[in-house]
Amino acid sequence: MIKRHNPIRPCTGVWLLLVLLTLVTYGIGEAGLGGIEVVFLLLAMVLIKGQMVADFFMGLRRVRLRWRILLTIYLLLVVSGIALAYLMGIK
Amino acid sequence: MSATFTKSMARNIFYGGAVFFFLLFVGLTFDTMQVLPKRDHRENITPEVVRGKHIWETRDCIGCHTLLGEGAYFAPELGNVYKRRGPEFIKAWIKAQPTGAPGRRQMPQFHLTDAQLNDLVAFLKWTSEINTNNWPPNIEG
Amino acid sequence: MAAPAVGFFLPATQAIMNASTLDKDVNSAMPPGDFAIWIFIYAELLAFGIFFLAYAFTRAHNVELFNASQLSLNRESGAINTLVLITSSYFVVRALAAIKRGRQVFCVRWLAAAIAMGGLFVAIKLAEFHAKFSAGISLHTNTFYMFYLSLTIFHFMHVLLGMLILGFVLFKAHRGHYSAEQHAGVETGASYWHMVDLVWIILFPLVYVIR
Amino acid sequence: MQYKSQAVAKPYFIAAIGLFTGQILFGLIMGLQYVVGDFLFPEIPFNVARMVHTNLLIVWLLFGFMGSAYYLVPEESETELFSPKLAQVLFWIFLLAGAATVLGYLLVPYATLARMTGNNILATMGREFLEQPLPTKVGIVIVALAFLFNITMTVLKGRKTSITLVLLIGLWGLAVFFLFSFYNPSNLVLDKYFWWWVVHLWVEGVWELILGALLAFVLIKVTGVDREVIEKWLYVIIAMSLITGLIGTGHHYYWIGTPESWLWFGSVFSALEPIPFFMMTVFAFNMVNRRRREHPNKAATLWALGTGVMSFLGAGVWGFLHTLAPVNYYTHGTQITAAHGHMAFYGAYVMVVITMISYAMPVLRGRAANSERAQVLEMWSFWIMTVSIVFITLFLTAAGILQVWLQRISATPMGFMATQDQISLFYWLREISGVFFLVGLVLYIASFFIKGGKTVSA
Repeated sequence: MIKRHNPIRPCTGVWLLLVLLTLVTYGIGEAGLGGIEVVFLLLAMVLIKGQMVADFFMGLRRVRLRWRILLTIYLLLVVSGIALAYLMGIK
Repeated sequence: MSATFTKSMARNIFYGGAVFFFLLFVGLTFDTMQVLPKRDHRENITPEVVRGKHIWETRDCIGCHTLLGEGAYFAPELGNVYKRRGPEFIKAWIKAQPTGAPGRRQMPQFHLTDAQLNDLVAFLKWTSEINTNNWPPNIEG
Repeated sequence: MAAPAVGFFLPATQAIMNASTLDKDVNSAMPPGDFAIWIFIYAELLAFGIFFLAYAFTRAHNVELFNASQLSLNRESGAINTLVLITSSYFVVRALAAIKRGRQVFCVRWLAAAIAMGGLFVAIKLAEFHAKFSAGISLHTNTFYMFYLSLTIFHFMHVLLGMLILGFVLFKAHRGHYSAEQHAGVETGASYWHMVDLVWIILFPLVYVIR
Repeated sequence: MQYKSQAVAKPYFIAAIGLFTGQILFGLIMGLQYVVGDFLFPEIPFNVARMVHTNLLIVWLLFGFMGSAYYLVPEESETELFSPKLAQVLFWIFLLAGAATVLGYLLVPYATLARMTGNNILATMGREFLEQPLPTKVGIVIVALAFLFNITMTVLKGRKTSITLVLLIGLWGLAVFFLFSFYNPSNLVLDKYFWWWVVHLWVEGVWELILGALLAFVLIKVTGVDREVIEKWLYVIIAMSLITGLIGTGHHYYWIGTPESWLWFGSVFSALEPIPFFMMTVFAFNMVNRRRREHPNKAATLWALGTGVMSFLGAGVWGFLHTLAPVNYYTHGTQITAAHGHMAFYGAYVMVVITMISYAMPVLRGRAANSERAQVLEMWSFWIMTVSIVFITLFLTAAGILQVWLQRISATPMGFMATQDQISLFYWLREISGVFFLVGLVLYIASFFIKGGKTVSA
């Protein structure tokens, strides 16, 4: 294996990213923000966080594509379903 | 990289999953038992209603009718028959059976006394007042 | 909020991008751990997914009710619990990394830390439930609380099950059943725990934040 | 036959097929009563015919399960049955009790039967599928416990395999959940709530374990695929069955007075119930495709594959059709339910018992497989019965859709009987399909008596 030079382990980086995104999510909640743009941002963060957990924590980035993509499809379906439902609720 | 799929893990998941979901089911049952009194109005279960249910059972009414949608699908739904027909019609109808109309479905004659008919009606009345989440969709059952 | 974000974000992204090119033992493998757990994981995710969508679409028909009831939720405890679970997941990753390098003692310690975080989650969650139940809120208060309580209790039970599994893995690690070569059991438990984390990552914004 | 004591299974299988025939005959009577209302009235009213039809089904499936267990367990445990004598005695007790019960239904008015059999001491009768008099119910428990004792002791003294373990859990669960049939509170809602603990936790719970174990056993025998592989999938499939099916009970708790939250629990989890059945189909085909030997008993293989497909269609697809609460609101208690019930019972439980009989009976009669002519006839009977049940299901579904439309959705809803008149054509078509089913069954029975051709020795 190539000798690593990055300052932090990849999993630590992911962890920091997840913490950050969670704080942003919380901040949005505290600010009482709503509306399409905010919800889409929140859902985008869910997508990123979910994929990070799948790839780096669950270790799916190193497995056959079909098992990895299954979770990606799952996240996409759930998130887009939630988005669709949100849009329906606006009317 | 371990690409395993072992029988013992499958077995553990079977045991774990079964116990987990059975406990969940028991928990939900417990919760249901807490709120049922508000929905079944058990304070209205009089001795007449109790006797009426016994008559309902010992005549095997469920063998042709449905009650709250469960039973046989040969004869009308009776969960809401009290609201659909009223007490007098029900009693008169039971007394008049069988119709003997050729080729039509027949209901047996059960030789119920007036007191028994009243009990049965009391049971059907209590049943019609259960909170069934608005089922059936209309009065026809 | 933006300034510290960049400070975190850059090294983190860099690390991630480097990482994906680092590992060369790639792309032909099955998911880590016993595949049986993965069938279970996919099935559980499916159940949660359907429940999430049911929530979202029911909300669409009762926006006012959901928005009003959501205000009564304790967002702090939800957010803290998210951090707790993420961190716990991270500890499990470290435990797995430790055993892969043959460091059994570290593996045990990281696992213990992960379980402790799970315990913290449970404690916070119990406090949250206690507050709700003492306020007279139950599954039958309204549709929002039905979903809120079902989803969180269902997830809560998964946390307990996950802790049980991790505890079992810890026990075996402590007994020296795992090594740098042989650690499928750790991977199996870890995968399940990450699933529990993943579900909460969707649940928190959906139920506590989105409005 | 590897173990002498396996022979006790034979009378069980014969009784099962005999009672199956009775079930179908009464089914035809009921089917005709749907369109010629006064047929056989007042001699055999519809409710009596229905009791006989459904109770015979339960009893013959139990005969089938017990026979299968007596055949399977010694072979899996690699030891003789703990007590073949007990098995023989239980056979006669169960058969006589079953026959007496059916005669009771047919000869005595139900209210009189209830009085005669002590229903006033402990009222348990008059609930769908649990119509049996108290002595019969007690008898079922005693026979079941004695049977379980026999089987469990056999397993304990011999080799323990995953298949016997799963079978035992299923059979013990069957006995335990039957105990809820003795609980009959005067509160109808409670009564119904725990009635489902017998009915649902049987057919969508523990019976699926029995189904899985029997199917796995036959697949090991006819395909020669590694036991490890088959048992592994067995565990995964039954795990899925219970994970989805336990909370899935909720799909019966929509409209019987239970709280609204069940609309959600029931819908979400029962929507997943097709998964284990789908896995079972894939599993059966996979194993047969990966077979390591060409077993001479082609008919048994066909039944095994049929079980996979038909249980998925009947229990999985037809169950899913009306399991979601918003759909079930309109379809609950209509012919749609009847359609699902017929195909699910045939596809899952009837077929798995016949699979077992088809595999074991030739062995019990001293050959690995029947002659080719007999097998060809058996396979004809497979197709005729299966296609007939598909048509019965389709016609009942059509009847159900029309019924829902006229009686429940239409702006001017029709009454129940007026609706029934409108859909009588479908009932006629169902009855004709039923006659074809009987023809299939007769051919099936005939296949046991076909001699000649070359037989493969055991």
